[in-house]
Amino acid sequence: MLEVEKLDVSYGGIQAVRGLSLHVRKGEVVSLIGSNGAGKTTTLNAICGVIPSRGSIRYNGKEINGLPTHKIVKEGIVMVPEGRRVFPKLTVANNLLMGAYSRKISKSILQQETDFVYHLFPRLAERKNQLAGTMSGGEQQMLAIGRALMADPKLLILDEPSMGLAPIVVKDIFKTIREIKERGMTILLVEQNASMALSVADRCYVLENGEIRFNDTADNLRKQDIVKKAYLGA
Amino acid sequence: MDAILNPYYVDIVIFWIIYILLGLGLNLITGYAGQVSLGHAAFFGIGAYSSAILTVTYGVNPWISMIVSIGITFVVSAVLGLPSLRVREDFLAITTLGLGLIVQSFFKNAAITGGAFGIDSIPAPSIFGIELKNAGYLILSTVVMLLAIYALKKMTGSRIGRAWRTIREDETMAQAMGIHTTYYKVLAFAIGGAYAGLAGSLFAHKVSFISAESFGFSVSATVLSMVVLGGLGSIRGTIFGVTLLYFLPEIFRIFEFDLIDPKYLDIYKMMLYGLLMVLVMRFKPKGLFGNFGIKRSQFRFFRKAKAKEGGHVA
Amino acid sequence: MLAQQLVNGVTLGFLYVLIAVGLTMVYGVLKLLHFAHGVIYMVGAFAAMVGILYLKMNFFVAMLFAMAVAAGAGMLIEKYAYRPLRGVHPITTLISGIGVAIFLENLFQILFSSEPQAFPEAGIEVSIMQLTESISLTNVKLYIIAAGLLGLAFLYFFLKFTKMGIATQAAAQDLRAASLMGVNVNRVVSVTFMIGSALAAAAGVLVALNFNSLFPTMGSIPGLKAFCVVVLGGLGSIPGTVVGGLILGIIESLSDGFLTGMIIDKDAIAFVILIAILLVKPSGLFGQNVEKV
Amino acid sequence: GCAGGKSTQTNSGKDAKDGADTIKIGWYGPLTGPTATDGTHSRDAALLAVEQVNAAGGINGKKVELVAEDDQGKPEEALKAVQKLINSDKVVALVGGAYSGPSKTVAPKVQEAKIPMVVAYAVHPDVTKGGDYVNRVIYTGPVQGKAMADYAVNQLKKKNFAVLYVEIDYGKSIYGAFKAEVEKMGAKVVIDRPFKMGDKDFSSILTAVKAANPDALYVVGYYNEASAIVKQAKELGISAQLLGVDGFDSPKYLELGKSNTEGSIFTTSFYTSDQREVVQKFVKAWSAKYKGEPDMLSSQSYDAAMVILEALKKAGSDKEKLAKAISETKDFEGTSGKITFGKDHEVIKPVVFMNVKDGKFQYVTSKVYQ
Amino acid sequence: MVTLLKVQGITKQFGGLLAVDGVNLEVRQGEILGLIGPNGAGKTTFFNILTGLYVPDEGSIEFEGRAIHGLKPFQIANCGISRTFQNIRLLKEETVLENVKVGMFGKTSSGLWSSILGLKRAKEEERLTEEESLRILETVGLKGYEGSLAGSLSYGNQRRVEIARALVSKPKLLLLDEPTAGMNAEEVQEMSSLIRQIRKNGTTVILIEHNVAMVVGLCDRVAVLDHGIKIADGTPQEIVENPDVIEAYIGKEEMTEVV
Ligand SMILES: Nc1ncnc2c1ncn2[C@@H]1O[C@H](COP(=O)(O)OP(=O)(O)OP(=O)(O)O)[C@@H](O)[C@H]1O
Ligand SMILES: Nc1ncnc2c1ncn2[C@@H]1O[C@H](COP(=O)(O)OP(=O)(O)OP(=O)(O)O)[C@@H](O)[C@H]1O
Ligand SMILES: [Mg+2]
Ligand SMILES: [Mg+2]
Repeated sequence: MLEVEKLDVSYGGIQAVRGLSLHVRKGEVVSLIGSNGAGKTTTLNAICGVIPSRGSIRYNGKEINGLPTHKIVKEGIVMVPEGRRVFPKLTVANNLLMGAYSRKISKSILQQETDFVYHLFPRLAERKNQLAGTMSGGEQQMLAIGRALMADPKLLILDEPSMGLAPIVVKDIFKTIREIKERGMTILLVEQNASMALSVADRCYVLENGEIRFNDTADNLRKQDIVKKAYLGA
Repeated sequence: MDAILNPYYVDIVIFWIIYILLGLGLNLITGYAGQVSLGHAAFFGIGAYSSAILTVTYGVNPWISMIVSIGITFVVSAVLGLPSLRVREDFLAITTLGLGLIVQSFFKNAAITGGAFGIDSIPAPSIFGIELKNAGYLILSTVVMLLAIYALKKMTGSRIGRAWRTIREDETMAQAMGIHTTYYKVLAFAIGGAYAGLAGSLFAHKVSFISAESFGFSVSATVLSMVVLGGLGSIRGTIFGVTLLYFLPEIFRIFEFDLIDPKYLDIYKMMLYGLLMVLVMRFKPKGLFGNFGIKRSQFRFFRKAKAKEGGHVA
Repeated sequence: MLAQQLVNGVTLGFLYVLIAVGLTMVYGVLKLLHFAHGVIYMVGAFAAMVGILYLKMNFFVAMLFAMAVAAGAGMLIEKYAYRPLRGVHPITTLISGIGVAIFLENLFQILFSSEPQAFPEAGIEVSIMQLTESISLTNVKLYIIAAGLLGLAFLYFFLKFTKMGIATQAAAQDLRAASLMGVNVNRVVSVTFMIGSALAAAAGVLVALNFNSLFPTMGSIPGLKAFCVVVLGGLGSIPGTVVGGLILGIIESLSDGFLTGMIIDKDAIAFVILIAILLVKPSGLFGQNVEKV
Repeated sequence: GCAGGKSTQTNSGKDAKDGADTIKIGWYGPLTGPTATDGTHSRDAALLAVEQVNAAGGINGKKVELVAEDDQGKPEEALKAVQKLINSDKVVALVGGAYSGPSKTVAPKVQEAKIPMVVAYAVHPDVTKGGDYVNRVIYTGPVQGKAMADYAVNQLKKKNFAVLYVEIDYGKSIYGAFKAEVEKMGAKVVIDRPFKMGDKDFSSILTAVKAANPDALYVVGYYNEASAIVKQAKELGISAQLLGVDGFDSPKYLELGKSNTEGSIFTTSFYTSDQREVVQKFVKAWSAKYKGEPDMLSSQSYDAAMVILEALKKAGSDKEKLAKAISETKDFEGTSGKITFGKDHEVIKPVVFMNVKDGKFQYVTSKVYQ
Repeated sequence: MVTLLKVQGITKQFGGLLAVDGVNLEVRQGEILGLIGPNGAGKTTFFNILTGLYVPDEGSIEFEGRAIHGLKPFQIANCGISRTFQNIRLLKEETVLENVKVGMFGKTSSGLWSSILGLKRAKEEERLTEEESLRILETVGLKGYEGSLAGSLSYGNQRRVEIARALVSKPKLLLLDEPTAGMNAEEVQEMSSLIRQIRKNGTTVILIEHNVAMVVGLCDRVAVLDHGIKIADGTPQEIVENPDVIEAYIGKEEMTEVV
């Protein structure tokens, strides 16, 4: 579904990602892990066209590198960005509405989908009319995920969805991820909480210094020593 | 000496220095401390009027009046700055603009400032009984300018400069770091104002006649443009920006252009001026010598990142 | 006399409201320090004049024409003078806007001379309406009030109920996140500018008609007053714009009418009020201040 | 300083002598900024005067050249402009085409450099106070104020005046003299309000005026605001007689004020329908060169230049002699009346009263005031 | 042990929402206190109140026996309380070193004149600031990054800069708001040892964290907030076994993983 080949990204002369290739098949959950500064966020941003990059990014066979972000979103790739980035001065409800911006759907379907998000995150339902900027960090994270779901993504990209969330919510969120996965959604996941990531992922790429160090199925990786030590805290 | 120097060129240089002083003061307030001010002309005027009133009305020696008027603008800027600094930062452009209009309106109406008639016959300072004119005044202004540049460099390089830059980027964080933000903001206003006051004082003694018209919004806007064009937070930038925008019209006066209809010459000049502002901002948004951080603004999109060498080891 | 003064104040207030409506879009919502608003207002007035004089339009067609021309001008200004400055300090936008204003004011001086001109005859006669024996109003002033209300209603509807309107606010708050939601940010900003500029043009035409004069620098003071109104009301707040405009208009009228020997004149009073109100309510009358640490 | 003054003098003195085959006259005034229109007219008029003299053979065989400098309406720019004219262009005399602020600033410098100057239309009393090198072809504000007071009280028999005056020295000085004179004659000012140049909305001021119920409304200001005031006064139903000053004297007043201007009376020094030959020639030449009709400022500036050119013919380009010749101008037929300079270097010439009738300016009467 | 910080009845309301509701808390000299609770429980708000960014509606705060509620944030900072922010707040366009130097502001005192005149004291202070900042950067593992622009660092490293900036002034009390957000397991361990190190150097720490395992391993005591109310306070072990806490915060299944 998504094929990235020889991706290079540099920030003013400094290369953050070098010759990175990865692919995601339809219906898969693929996880990217790596230490701080490895280039995970950079890779995701490049895929979404938020930052310019060299190399090829194909989505369903179509080259999307170079397209503006909003067109990429229309193709069905939706990202929950690092640091949440909810619209601070819009209400929770309007933030969710923005999620559905590029879809042409009827009011009733919109309502249904909104209710689904409220069902996933009851806290959001309680705070429908609160301005997003005044919500706690975790609440904002829920909102960011909910907002992305509203876009009905074909490929959902999550950048550290568990960051700053209470354990009980992390659990919920991964449950949700599993749920969406079961419904057939394709997911590309960046996550520091490697054990959680490996528990939902089918396959996993390990990034170091902007390059893919190795990749394998989640089950195999769980057994690898390096991964255990560095990412699973064992 | 005066005989050698064409007073016309001397005057050009003196007014250029006056603009540099204005620019430096504004750069301190806006470039270093991040407080956008569209009312700089007010402080310029306060300096000029203090000097004028002291010498003309009270017969104070011009040297003393110059020094006193720096003190007066320092205090008045602090006092006037205070209410504008209390308002939300993104409104500062508007409130300082208002402040400028209010002060100008005061100049125009108050009795002490001569109202609509202004103040004339302002004497120039003298040394050993000789009035400082052309060359003498030029030397005085130059010395003043160099001192001002030196002091600004020192101030901004110190921990106070660091406090200003922190406030500029993130006030809440600055407070949490132990920086008394109001104090330092007011300090920036006061010092920047004092620079403008000094410029005003030099202006008054040079021109010998002042009226409210000289201290209007267009002066504030021009100085701000100069500073921003040169690059906020950079002394070199200020000097360059002032020079560029100041000499542009002067060039039209010094050289004659046959190509364009002289009737519209001055209008073309202004058009070029406007266009230049747009173009510089467009191609060098941080100004020609810019050093001003990308602000935590709503509009952060493609950030062009520059990193110094030696970073990224990871 | 007081009653007549209040009527004067209200009409003046609505004149400010009308000018400020367009700025509420660009400055209030997009948070863009758009100093060329006054110039667009001027462009609108001149476009209508050209429409009536040279293209033989009637008044209402000319009005639409002016709005279209201004919308185009606004769009171009945004595209070439502001868009490249996104992500840089807002002050650069301010300077760029000042540059545009200087450029256009002077261009228009070459095209139309710097002299004030009379607004061409367009079949709209000023007629005086005697409300009571001592209170009167002209029909053009009524149009201004009506146009102000209409503009506000339109704005309210746009921001509250259209997807585009909400997207505009979202884009103002976080461009990147908005584009990640599939918002074509450039288009949204463009459209906002076009609407804001068209509203400015409508104001310019009506004001030029009301005062029977238009000239290239006619926009500078109204532009500043519009900023005053928008900030006074609280950025982007529609009731704020109305109340802000009315406060300004009424206080100016009353001070003109009853105070003499003032040390500060009318235009400055607007700012005294502004600063005084901001000291008490730092985010403006109807502004909300949300910052979560 | 003494050093400065002396050397400049010798310097320019020498230059003037070997100044080849042209004589340079300087002009400064606003060519950009809010008062650019006036400045441009003033410069055009001075240029016209110079061209006419050149066409008639120049001055003693030499051609005259006008060097014009923009002062943007600002004192400091005027200072630079004049320094340039004096020191770089080495002009022998100056036409002051600026408003009061800039004129006041440069007058002492001009005096110091000993360059004769004739001020065209700046009315601030101080401008000519500096010494004997500066003369002025327009009467100062108080003359106009006095004239209108006399006419309004004695001819029009008005008793209660409302006065709106523009808040600059022009407005204040005319109004000051008017008020003093009116009160001397037993009439009174029932309400006065200042306004700003550029103001558009006068409805509140006028509402207050209406409440004071005056029998005449004296507007001391320029045509822009004046036309707005008459219009809005009519809209509020004020029927008092409208009186004005030479700032009204522009076709724009009629254009912008439309039929509301009908019947207003104002003082000025120049009117195009004046049948004197100078005036008719000037009007013709002006419309041929610049289209339209010349206004008061153009006439003043034309006269200022002409006074200098006339004196040049008599005294040559030696500055001291020239200054003397200018000051001794007597009964010179200017477009704005017969010009004579008094001891104080101020002009003595008749004040003209005009009114608006059938949408046109019409001559009413004229009288010399001192 | 000596009480360093004593909080009594602190309440803060936003509109109709009680974000912090009558919280009492004592922090002893030299301890690491964990502050946990569900999202939106009021933890960050509590920090904001401690540091003076928000003024509490009710209640009192004593630091070293001195009442500090109502003081301005900079005054509180200068009492020796420093913090990091949950949403990273750095000078993104300045170098890492410059950012850390900002933290030294309260520790230095040279004024305007000594800077302009270049007095020795000002120079000395500047040198000290630089040395100290470099030392701290090394401690937090950012050696070699001092010349990079803070904004160009990855998320995790930016957090380290935040901590360095808070530490450089050698505060008596350090407030860390989710310092390990966005870090992997290995980095979390490093952070734990860094915090232990900080404590050893005499700084008391309050730590907001969602990583329960880390809290359990690191903290001497843990307080739990829920809906603005302190629902529990005790040793880590007591806390993770407290059914209310499990219900509100940890979740039943996770318990098994943590313990
Ligand atoms: N805007 C930027 N300018 C310059 N360099 C950047 C920028 N953003 C990221 N980098 C650099 O690119 C590299 C990769 O950063 P990236 O944010 O992709 O890391 P990451 O894997 O997401 O790390 P983390 O887990 O901490 O979020 C880092 O070395 C970082 O310093
Ligand atoms: N400035 C504010 N205006 C309105 N509500 C606010 C404000 N600040 C915080 N809140 C609300 O107060 C509650 C507590 O927020 P706080 O940030 O303290 O939570 P937290 O415990 O830090 O949560 P998290 O672990 O998710 O960061 C939240 O519901 C939040 O929405
Ligand atoms: Mg990342
Ligand atoms: Mg928090």
